[in-house]
Amino acid sequence: ATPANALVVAQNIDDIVSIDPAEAYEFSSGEYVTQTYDRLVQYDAPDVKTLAPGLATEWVADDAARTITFTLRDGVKFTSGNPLRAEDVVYSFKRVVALNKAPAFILTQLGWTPENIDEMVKTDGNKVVVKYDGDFSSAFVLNVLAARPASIIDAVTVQANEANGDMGNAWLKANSAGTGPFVLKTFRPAEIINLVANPDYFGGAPAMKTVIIRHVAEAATQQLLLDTGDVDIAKNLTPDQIKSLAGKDTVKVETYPQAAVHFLSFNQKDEALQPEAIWDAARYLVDYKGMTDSFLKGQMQTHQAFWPSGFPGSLDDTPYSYDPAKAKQILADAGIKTPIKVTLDVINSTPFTDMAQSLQASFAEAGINFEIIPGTGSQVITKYRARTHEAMLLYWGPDFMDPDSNAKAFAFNEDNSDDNYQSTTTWRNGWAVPAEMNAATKAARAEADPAKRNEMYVDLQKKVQEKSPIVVMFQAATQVALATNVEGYVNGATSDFVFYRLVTKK
Amino acid sequence: MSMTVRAWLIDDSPSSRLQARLGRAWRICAALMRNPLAVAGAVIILTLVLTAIFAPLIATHDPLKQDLAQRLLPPGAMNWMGTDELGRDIWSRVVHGARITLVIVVMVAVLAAPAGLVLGAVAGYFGGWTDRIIMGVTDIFLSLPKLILALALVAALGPGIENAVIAIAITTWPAYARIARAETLTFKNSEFIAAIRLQGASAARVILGHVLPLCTSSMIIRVTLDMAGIILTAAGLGFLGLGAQPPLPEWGAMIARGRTFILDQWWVATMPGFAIVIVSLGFCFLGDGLRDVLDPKSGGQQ
Amino acid sequence: MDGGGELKDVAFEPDTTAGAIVTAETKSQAPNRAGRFLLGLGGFVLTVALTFLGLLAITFFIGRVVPIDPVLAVVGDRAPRAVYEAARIEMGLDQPLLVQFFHYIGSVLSGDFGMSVSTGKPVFEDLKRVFPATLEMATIGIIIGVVVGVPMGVYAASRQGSLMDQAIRVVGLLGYAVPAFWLGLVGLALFYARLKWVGGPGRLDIFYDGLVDPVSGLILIDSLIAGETDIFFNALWHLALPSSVLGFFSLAYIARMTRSFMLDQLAQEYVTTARVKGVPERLVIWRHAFRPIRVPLITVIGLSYAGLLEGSVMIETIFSWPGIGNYLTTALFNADMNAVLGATLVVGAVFIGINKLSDVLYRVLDPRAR
Amino acid sequence: MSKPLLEIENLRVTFPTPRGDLDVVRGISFALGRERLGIVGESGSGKSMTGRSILKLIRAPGRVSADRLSFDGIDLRELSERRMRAIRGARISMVMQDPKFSLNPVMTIGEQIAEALLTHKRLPRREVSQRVLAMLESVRIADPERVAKLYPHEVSGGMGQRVMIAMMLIPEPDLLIADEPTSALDVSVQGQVLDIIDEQIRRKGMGLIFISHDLNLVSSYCDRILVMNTGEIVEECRAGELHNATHPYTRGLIASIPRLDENRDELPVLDRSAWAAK
Amino acid sequence: MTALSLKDLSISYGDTRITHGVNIDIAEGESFALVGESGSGKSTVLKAIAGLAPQWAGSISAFGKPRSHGIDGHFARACQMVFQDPYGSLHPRKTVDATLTEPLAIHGVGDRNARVETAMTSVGLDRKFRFRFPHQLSGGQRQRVAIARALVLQPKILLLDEPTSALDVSVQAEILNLLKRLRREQNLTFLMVTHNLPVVSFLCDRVAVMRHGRIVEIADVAALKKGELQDPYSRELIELSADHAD
Ligand SMILES: Nc1ncnc2c1ncn2[C@@H]1O[C@H](COP(=O)(O)OP(=O)(O)OP(=O)(O)O)[C@@H](O)[C@H]1O
Ligand SMILES: Nc1ncnc2c1ncn2[C@@H]1O[C@H](COP(=O)(O)OP(=O)(O)OP(=O)(O)O)[C@@H](O)[C@H]1O
Ligand SMILES: [Mg+2]
Ligand SMILES: [Mg+2]
Ligand code: NI
Repeated sequence: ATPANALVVAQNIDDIVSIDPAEAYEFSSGEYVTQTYDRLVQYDAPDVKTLAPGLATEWVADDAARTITFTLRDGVKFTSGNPLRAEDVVYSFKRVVALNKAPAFILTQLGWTPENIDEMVKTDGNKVVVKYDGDFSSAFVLNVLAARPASIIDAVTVQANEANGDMGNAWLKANSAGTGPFVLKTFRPAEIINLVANPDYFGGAPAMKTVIIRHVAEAATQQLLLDTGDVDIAKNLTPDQIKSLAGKDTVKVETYPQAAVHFLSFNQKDEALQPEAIWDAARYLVDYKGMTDSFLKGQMQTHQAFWPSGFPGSLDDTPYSYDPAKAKQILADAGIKTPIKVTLDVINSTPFTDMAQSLQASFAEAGINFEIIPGTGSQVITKYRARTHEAMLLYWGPDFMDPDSNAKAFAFNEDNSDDNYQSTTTWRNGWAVPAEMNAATKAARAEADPAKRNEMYVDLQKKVQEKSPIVVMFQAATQVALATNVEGYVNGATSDFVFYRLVTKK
Repeated sequence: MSMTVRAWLIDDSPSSRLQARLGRAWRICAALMRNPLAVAGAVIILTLVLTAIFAPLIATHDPLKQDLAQRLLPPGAMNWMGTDELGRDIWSRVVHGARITLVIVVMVAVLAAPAGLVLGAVAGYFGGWTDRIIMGVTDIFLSLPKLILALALVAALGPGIENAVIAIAITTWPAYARIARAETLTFKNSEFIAAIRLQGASAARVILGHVLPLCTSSMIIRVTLDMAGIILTAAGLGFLGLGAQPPLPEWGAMIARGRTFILDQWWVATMPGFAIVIVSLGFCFLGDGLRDVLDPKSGGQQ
Repeated sequence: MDGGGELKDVAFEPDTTAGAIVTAETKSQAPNRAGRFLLGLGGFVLTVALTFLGLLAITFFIGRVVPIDPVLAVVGDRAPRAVYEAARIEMGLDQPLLVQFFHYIGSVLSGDFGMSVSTGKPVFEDLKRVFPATLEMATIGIIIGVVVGVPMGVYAASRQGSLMDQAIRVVGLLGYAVPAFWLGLVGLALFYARLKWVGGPGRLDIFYDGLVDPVSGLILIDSLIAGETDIFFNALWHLALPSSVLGFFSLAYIARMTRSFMLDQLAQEYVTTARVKGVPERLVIWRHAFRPIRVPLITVIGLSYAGLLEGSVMIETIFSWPGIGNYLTTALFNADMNAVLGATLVVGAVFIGINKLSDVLYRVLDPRAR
Repeated sequence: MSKPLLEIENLRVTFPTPRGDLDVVRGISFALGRERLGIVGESGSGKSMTGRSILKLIRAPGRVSADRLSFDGIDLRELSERRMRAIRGARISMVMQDPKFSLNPVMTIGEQIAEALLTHKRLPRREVSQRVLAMLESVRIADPERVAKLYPHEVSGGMGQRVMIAMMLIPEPDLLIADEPTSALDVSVQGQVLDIIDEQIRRKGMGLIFISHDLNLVSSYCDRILVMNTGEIVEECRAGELHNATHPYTRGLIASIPRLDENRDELPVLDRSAWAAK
Repeated sequence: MTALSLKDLSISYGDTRITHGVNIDIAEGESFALVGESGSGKSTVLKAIAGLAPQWAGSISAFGKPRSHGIDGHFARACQMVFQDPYGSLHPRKTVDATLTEPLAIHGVGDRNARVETAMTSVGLDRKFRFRFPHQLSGGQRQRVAIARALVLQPKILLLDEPTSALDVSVQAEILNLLKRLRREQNLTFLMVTHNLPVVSFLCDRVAVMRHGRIVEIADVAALKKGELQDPYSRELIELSADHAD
């Protein structure tokens, strides 16, 4: 069993490449950044759905001047003991832009460049003035500044640990320099993250003196560790394992809907997949219920629009269900000769291979025969990026919690040419989005009235749902198994919203 | 009748090549039959072959037929080995999987063993630089992490059993080359090889016609013993999702998929596991038996 | 016959003084010896170096044909084009393959294995962390394999055909046939979760983590250096199961090879000679039959040790063991070529090292090879 | 001649083959006192098997049976393996046929000889090495100290044979079975080595079974000769009378030896049909 | 004419010189014996002639044609060798038939069946042995197969390396008779290595005595029979052999 003031978590963390907030771009590193850093504004525990003050206590937005002025919280100290200053904020943002690592685009979309960043972000005593440039509202900008790369770091400490002009990048891969509720004690890749509490945290000291995240790749091993009480939380159990935990009184299971949506898409660079009848038929060939009732149970729910349910602007209708007869009819009406052979690329781990096999069986009913090509994550993405796949089974999570993040991915593609590489689902599937849909996406982004904006997104989702080579099928949920005495664990819709600071043990 | 056939077979003075060959084969079989483990091994392999041939007749279900309502059922009257995560009948999948296993095993044996045999014999026979170069390459392949090599190849060629087979073959040939070389070195200077060289035989003729036949028995022994390893390597590739493509009922992939169920639905991983264990044991027993019978050190004299 | 010299059969003195006919090969010997030794040493170094070069080349080019984009691991999946291109150029991937290869060789020779893109750390540092973990597990594993396997094989051979022999063979063969991860999981469920006889996954109980400074990276040794016997025993407790599983697999191989070597030996005439002398059976077996097989046995053990040191992804995954097998696989999956090459070099060096070591032992132990 | 040292009646050695059991020694009987008995016969006639069966060293699947197999009054047939070990080496020992294969390749010559001595006697170290060296010297090995440190592959075939003889003589057995002990020795050394054996026979009253196919040698060295053919004793005679042997097999063997002053155009060969009919 | 002529033949293994300037001329149809101390290089001379010891200086020629170093197919048809050990010189996995057919196949000779049968008959091997494996043959029979193999290509010269020393007397007699007959019938030339002087006097015309890699004496066999050799070492050999045979 684990001590009363320590929390041990079993989790697969081998995805972590970097824990520098300017570079951290994986699920597990997102969780880490949340524990150790704060942003000016943030979605915070316990209410992860509302944007709340972080290191800034208040802010004034001037949409006309495209400026937001943040007032910093008083008396906040970094875990190094240095006080928080406006200069730290400026340095943090500048650093992200200058390093230009993977997540930098989240900030640079505000029109920031290494050249103009000194103009765009300025100090004003205890205040920080942030400018932006582009057709979007301040609501969008606040969401961007609540995202991971906008975390505020301790400029003094980081600069002291700079080597070869890396702005402390190497040092931050082994240390934390934030204001967050925890401080990094040890990080060994694919082995352990050891965090200790920050007693001076402005939101109150965490009850747990230590939080240890152990890398445990094997689900069965996680289950054994939880059974024996050597860990308090197991994060990667399968639905079937979760089911077997049902009767136990030492363990409880909690389910948290996630922002990621799972979809099946057809590459439009392949002529055979261009007929709309194939897109239409596909929507009737997914055994939504069969899968969510069995091997996806609890970890995915049927969801057929690109913005996840539970967030403003979502479209929760699920008009399609498994109906092979109808699909056959659609194909026949369009004069499409079956059977047709299509390759289906899929990541070779559960539950993706199971989903692929289920799709293979159900699509075969209408004469669409999938040949499954399993591959590692990077292999699949490499192929996807090169647009050489035929059908693809994959998922998409928003980069930050704004519907535009997904709208851009699913309903926007102005230039489908091969050399205009975009990471969007539309471009990668070679789908030249109709002009009016592109326009609608842009308009929604620029809309300042939240209610109207949400409506515009619902509308956009309906269109994509009806006619697109992308079949959104499920929205993910994460199921976490906890020892019954663990309380106060908060898990929001993305890994950025996992909080250990309120955890207590009875 | 049977007595006379037997007498014909074990005749000390066969009157034709055919009789001599059959006689030799018969002697080996007879010696094998006296070895209980070898008999057990042979029976298992025979069962595997028959199962592979008659799979559709033996299977009770369609191995690919999913039924999500019937998933993860324990072994019972309907599903002898239970059902898997997609509600497929495990017994039928194991039965059909015999075909894949057999293909893998045979293909590797056909690709890797002869390649290793010839390279090793050539290296050993010529010695000098030929030997140094061939064995250098062999050493390189031997010291490459095996699974990495296989993974890289599968990753490069794409998944699927054919490529898994090629990958496994490429990782196994160096071991055979080493054995063949060692054997060749022991024969190379023997007088019967000198005698055939004196007759003006070309190097190719000496190697193919005279050196290789002597290495084959140890090679056969080694290959049968390695079969278990080959099946397990294929399973290892399956474990990492790089073996046979789903939904093919490859045993290794089945175990790999079933391992998350091992604590609660033990049969999903264990049933194909049993199949692997039994077949591997079969090959091992046979190999062990062959060792006793074919080993040139003991067999030649009797 | 001249005299009573006992070397009758080989009484011929080689005549190598500058004779009437000097063939190309007939040279004076003294300076030649030292020369030949140097030549031999040079040849040895050269072959080892070439083997390494070949190892690197093959790994390097395999890595490049793998259809995984190494840039993705660095910049992630959503990075815009400019970021992607910048990273690609920074990684030197825009250069021709051969140039990339020579650059790599150059930096390896200067002791720099490069950065791993999947952990974001220098490969060398990663290897210092993961290799000792595997080394520790494999070493205990091979010790188990040898200590149990060799006597098993010897015993089976000395009772060839007996019930015990058959039983040992079957147990041994099971080691060939049972999938490692199956055994590992079942072992964990039984010995760790149910019976609590052994430590769970991982190298230590989590609260011992980081209490001793890594000196060698081997916790067993580091804890003794630090005088922390608690940690030493804890580490041993955690090693017990994974090492036994590995040990079982090497045991199977070692026992079978031992048995087979022993059977060959027991059929030798000199074993009969020993019996003629009335030597007790125990000595016949260990002194006369076993001694000559030490050499091939060492090769067998060396190779299976090297095999274990390669790291087993499956065992490491199941036991959450931060070893080189997992590191290598993860690196490969992310096309993290620096890491793959670095780890391959380590594994290759182990193989080559063990090979050469068993050559040396061979010379020491077998008078015929001196 | 006093009470015989070794008595054998109806000794039979059988090997199973695919075609049924094969008797390689077929019910031979003889008795041996403290004398030199030669066994001759062509290759494969069962000479070595006879020797080994006395020491009960026929390997499975071979089987030995006899109506009587007694050595110095002890019934060897019933003896446990443990008690048999006490007899082997100490009381009966055997020079093995092929020194190349019969010496342990990884033990030095000295160690192997010392082992023969130490197996049955506890002796101080110094004395052991002294005796080993003395023994080597007595089999005409010129530099015993050096040779004792050599490994078998470092000595010639002839030296190997002498080492073998030394090893078997050193425990001073009562009965020595020598299986082709001098075949690799050149004629002069051969004579000297045979003299050593002879000396022990005379001094200790040791019995000797001398196995060979060199008829000339046997007839000049032994007291009595058994001629074996296909597992049976076809003729027994005093050594000097070998030339008067009556059995056609023996006569055939003798006749087929070429002579230095050979003038025959063709050598007579064995006409096996002459006695095979028997 | 000379069938085989060795001039100033010096053979080495690596740095070790084994023979020193050996000179032998053997006339066609002659049977020539090479005797001498063990390890004096007798077998080595035969190996060099056959091409198995390629490191030599001097000259080797058959019927006036010098041979090159290494194995040479044309030379093989004129000159064949029979080894000492009948147990080691036959391929353990090949039947007699295969062993005898092989040389014919190598040289593309037709009518193999008949030739194999002829060869077997000429060495007195019954037809029933044709499909046996070596381990099913006795030592004498094996040596006959080895001789038959050397004869199928109908060479002019046979090199014999102690062809009977591994056999017991009765079998030795059979092989010696066979060799004598074959030589008569096919006008073969023999170069035979042996340590057995009685065998020399039975089969050979001339004898060379070797010691320490040199030929110390070449004499007629008649001289040997009379014990009239010159060299002291040769005389010692004769004495010991004589007192051996009662
Ligand atoms: N393991 C065995 N199985 C079957 N037959 C065997 C076995 N060992 C020996 N023999 C046979 O036993 C017979 C007698 O062999 P033995 O060694 O006694 O002959 P030998 O008279 O000593 O001959 P040599 O002079 O060649 O030494 C031979 O025919 C041999 O083939
Ligand atoms: N392959 C080899 N490498 C090195 N030295 C060799 C080799 N073969 C033979 N020798 C040496 O050459 C010398 C002559 O050997 P060879 O076999 O010709 O002797 P021999 O006269 O035939 O003796 P024997 O009567 O014992 O057969 C010996 O000293 C032997 O040690
Ligand atoms: Mg014998
Ligand atoms: Mg010789
Ligand atoms: Ni001499």
